[in-house]
Amino acid sequence: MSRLDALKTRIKEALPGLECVIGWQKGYDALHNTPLFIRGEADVDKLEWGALNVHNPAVYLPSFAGKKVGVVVKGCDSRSVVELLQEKLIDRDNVVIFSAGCDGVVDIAKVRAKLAAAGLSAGNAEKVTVDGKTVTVTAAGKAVSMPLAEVAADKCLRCQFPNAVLADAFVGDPAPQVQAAPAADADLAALDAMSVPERMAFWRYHMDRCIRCYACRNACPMCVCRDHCIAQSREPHWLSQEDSVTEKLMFQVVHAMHLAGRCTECGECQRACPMDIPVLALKKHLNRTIHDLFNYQAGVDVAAIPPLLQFKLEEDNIKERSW
Amino acid sequence: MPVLTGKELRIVGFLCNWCSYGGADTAGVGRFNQPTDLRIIRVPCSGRIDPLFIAKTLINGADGVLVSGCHPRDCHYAEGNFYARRRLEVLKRFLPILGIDPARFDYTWVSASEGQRWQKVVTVFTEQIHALGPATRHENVSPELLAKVASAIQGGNRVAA
Amino acid sequence: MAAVKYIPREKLPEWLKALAAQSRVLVPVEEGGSVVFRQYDPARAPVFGSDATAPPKGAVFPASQELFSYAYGKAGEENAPTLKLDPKTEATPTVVFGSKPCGARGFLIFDRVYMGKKFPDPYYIAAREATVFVTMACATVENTCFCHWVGSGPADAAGSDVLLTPVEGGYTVEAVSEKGAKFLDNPALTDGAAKAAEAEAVKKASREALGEAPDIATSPAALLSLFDDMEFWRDQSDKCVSCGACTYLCPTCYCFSITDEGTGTAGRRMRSWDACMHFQFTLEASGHNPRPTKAHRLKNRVGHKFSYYPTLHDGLIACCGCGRCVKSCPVSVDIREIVQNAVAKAKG
Amino acid sequence: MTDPFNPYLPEVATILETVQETHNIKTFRVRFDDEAKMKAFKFEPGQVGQLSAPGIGESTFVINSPPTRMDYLQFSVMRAGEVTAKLHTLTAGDKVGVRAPLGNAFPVADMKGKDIVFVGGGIGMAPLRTLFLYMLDNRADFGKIRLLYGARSPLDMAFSAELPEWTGRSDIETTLTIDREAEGWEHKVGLIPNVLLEMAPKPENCVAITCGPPIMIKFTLEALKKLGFADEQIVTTLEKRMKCGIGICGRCNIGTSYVCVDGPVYTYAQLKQLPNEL
Repeated sequence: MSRLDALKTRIKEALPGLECVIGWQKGYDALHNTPLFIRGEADVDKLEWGALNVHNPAVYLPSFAGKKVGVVVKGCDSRSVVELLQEKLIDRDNVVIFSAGCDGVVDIAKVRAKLAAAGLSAGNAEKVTVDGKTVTVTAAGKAVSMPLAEVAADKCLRCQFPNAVLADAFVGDPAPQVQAAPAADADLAALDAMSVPERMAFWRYHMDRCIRCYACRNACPMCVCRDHCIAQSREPHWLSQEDSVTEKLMFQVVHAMHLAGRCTECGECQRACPMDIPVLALKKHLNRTIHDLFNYQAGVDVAAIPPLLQFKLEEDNIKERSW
Repeated sequence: MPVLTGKELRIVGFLCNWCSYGGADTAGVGRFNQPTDLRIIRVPCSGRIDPLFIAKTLINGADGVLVSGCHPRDCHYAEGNFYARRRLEVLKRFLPILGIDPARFDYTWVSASEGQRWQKVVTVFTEQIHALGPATRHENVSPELLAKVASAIQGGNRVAA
Repeated sequence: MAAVKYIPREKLPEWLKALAAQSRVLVPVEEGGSVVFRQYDPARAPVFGSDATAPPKGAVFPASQELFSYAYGKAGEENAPTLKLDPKTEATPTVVFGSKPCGARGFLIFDRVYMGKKFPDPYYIAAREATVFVTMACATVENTCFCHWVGSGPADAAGSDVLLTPVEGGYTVEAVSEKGAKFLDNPALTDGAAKAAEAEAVKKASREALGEAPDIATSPAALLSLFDDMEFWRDQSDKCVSCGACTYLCPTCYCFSITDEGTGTAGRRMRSWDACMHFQFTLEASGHNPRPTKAHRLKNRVGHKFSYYPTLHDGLIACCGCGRCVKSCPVSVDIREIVQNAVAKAKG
Repeated sequence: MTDPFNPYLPEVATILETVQETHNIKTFRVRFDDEAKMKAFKFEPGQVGQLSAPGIGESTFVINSPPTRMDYLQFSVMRAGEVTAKLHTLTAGDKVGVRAPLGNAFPVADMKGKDIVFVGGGIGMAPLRTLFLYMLDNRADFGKIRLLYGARSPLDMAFSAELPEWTGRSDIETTLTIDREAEGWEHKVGLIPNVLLEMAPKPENCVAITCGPPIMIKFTLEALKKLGFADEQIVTTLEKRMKCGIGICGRCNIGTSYVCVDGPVYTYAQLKQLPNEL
């Protein structure tokens, strides 16, 4: 039985006791899957499993507070569920986690670029097949094959958790770990290579086109303040309505700092950005810092206390300045 | 606020009420010579300082930010400064990725009796900021540098395209 | 209508430079993987092939603009305190060059509201009158395009002043409005009669590529009839994450907020884009919110475009079918599907 | 050339006087600094204005003085959010901005020759006050006028300085009520809808105008229906969050009706036609 069929079977069994089960289904075209809310048995057959399941369904869990829901997760998504549990933002008794091994998902922006290089538009995608390590997209009658490794999301290239960290129903064989030690993150390496003033210019360049839609925030499973975000509060007045790089970047700093020690690097902020702004780099940098300082990784241990919610009398890695 | 152009820079200090604000007061009462660039904001505890206070201050153009609280184990609220230490260290390491020189921000501990230590901290930090000069804001990046960085970005979603 | 003209592709910069000498010229350029409208710079090649990520909405309706500045004067011993308000409604002469027809047509939806009889909006009117749209007809269409659903099409000239159509080697150029006709007076433009038939064929082909549009004529009544069917709206909005991508990227979404930014003594009253998908949009000071959930808010967004607005404005649908809300939505909420679901459900 | 009319630009006005009505309601009497504009200013009872504290923002309030008394425009402000909190700090001599008149008005022409019943609860008395005083100033145009005004307690009753006059006049019938017994209270005790049923106004040739908190409106409507009032005979006003006040910014609509221009005054019959989104 395929992973997908096995998932469907387990979901059908559990559905009667659940408000809904959140997963993925086919979207408006062959290249896009979209979140699915299974509320009846007929919906179960719409479920998809594979490289186009790019969204992190954990984002919806806090909105179902008090109701028992199921969620289908990839390994990376499961870390968000764990982090939500760590912070007691959802109740373990009210979530049933379905999962299977994940072989990686695509980054649609990369597929778009590949098609563009072949003189085609992602907006004309007609058919997508993922066969082992190859993705083939047919657009405007022409088929273009691309290695999954070249169009996979960055996170997949360095994936440590192809299998869920926590699951109630894990079906099929576990997916193999990414071979070899994960290489250093290319985004961080590029930013590291810049001078400090160049980085200022970098953010000035990218943030300029931000439209302040807050897709980065709303797609983030850890941004649980939702309707009460300080970005839209007048008291305190953290951000003004001026259309300036200062205000736009300041929001990214708010988002990143509020995720310090909590971000599982699912990449939804950047994937959701309609303007292709590389906002994930800020969180990657913070995660590296958190790891260096506190040897901590978010969303892998339900019992762990996030590092900024605890302290040591003598910190191991903080060298205070002497005057 | 009027700034003595070319002489003073805009340095903002966040000082805890119980130790460092007292330390600054001690330095003042003792008539210790101090640079005058620092504008002090008194907060209840270093643990009350949201790192975003500092980030916002710097992003909006302050030339430097100094935070000072009670020495570890001496916090008036027992452990506020322990939490602060973690947050402030994370922030200090975060600033360079934004394009802000981490030397524009420092945090330290000064007790109410340490007037001389306060004098030293303020003097050293102010000199450090003067060595860096006035801060550039993201809005005011030079067109040349902007063009250089923009041309290095080949497009696509990636930082390192 | 003036005769068709023609400009070879390599002569475009010449024309653009001439236009840029007289006004602000905004063209679509690639920036970090997105295509956005920026001031024309000969060093940056415009991108005319695909539709821009963000429409040229900001050319007339900036993301944020000053309505007026305020300044308080302190009371002295002799004089009372003062308050001075200083409005700025002037607009910069602008040419939006290379938008797709849907991007220009969006302003027809704005016009009905901002140029109404009772309260004409001086800021909008100044900017609208100062802006000329040199539009590029679509030679190709995308999966998310649905301009033909809403009474438009890939070569719709409504809302544009000049229409370019890509043909072999260059573009045909047609004046659509009197304002636009004045812009064709440039030596780079030659007679295009020989290219006219080819241009018509391009327009016809892209229209045919869109196929048949479904019948959504009943959408105003259908959506209204489902107003209280919150289960329907829950199902439509389940996956929505309540961000503002759909509204901010929409050429027809015209809602805004007004906020004061500044200090206690001086500052500015700003008008800035707002999104009906945000919880704060209708939140009242008492804490009451008439649209408390994303289901209520999505209902208003779809209802406004496909029911309330057409009911108030002679059946004109407040959507130009550009498909940005579908394409840019982080979770692919598809307004076409919602409208069709509503029409089908109301039929029973 | 004169600039075109700018509907976003407030008139600068000076606060002449303030009245602390209750612990959270404060009344402001303002005049435009531009005397010519003040003299030319016209509005109808029920129309609203945007009162600005530039630097903080603006909010919508009914002009609760009547157009028959133009020494000043009066706004009564309940402290609830950021703008109202700022307004409450202002006092005589301070500057504000006013954008008015906005919105529709009470259908006064339709009310001429008819008996009138006002039912106001709490701050809901403000929109009624403008029409009530307008009618008193044109007393001969209307039939029997009755006012039922209720608040939680005597301390929550706004316009208390005017109540002796209202209760004392012989050409109107004023009933005051509070929710619970209070020391020294000489008027009715009971919830507004119950007192209204006791008063039992006759619906024949009568118009009922009601405004107050949502829960009071709900039960007052029920009471009026019980008394035999037709939907067309009941008039009320709505509140929504507003920004532009001129039907553009998009937040105050209920379906096709924009409360800032088509309202705030609606008959119950009109309200029933609107989608359910109060």
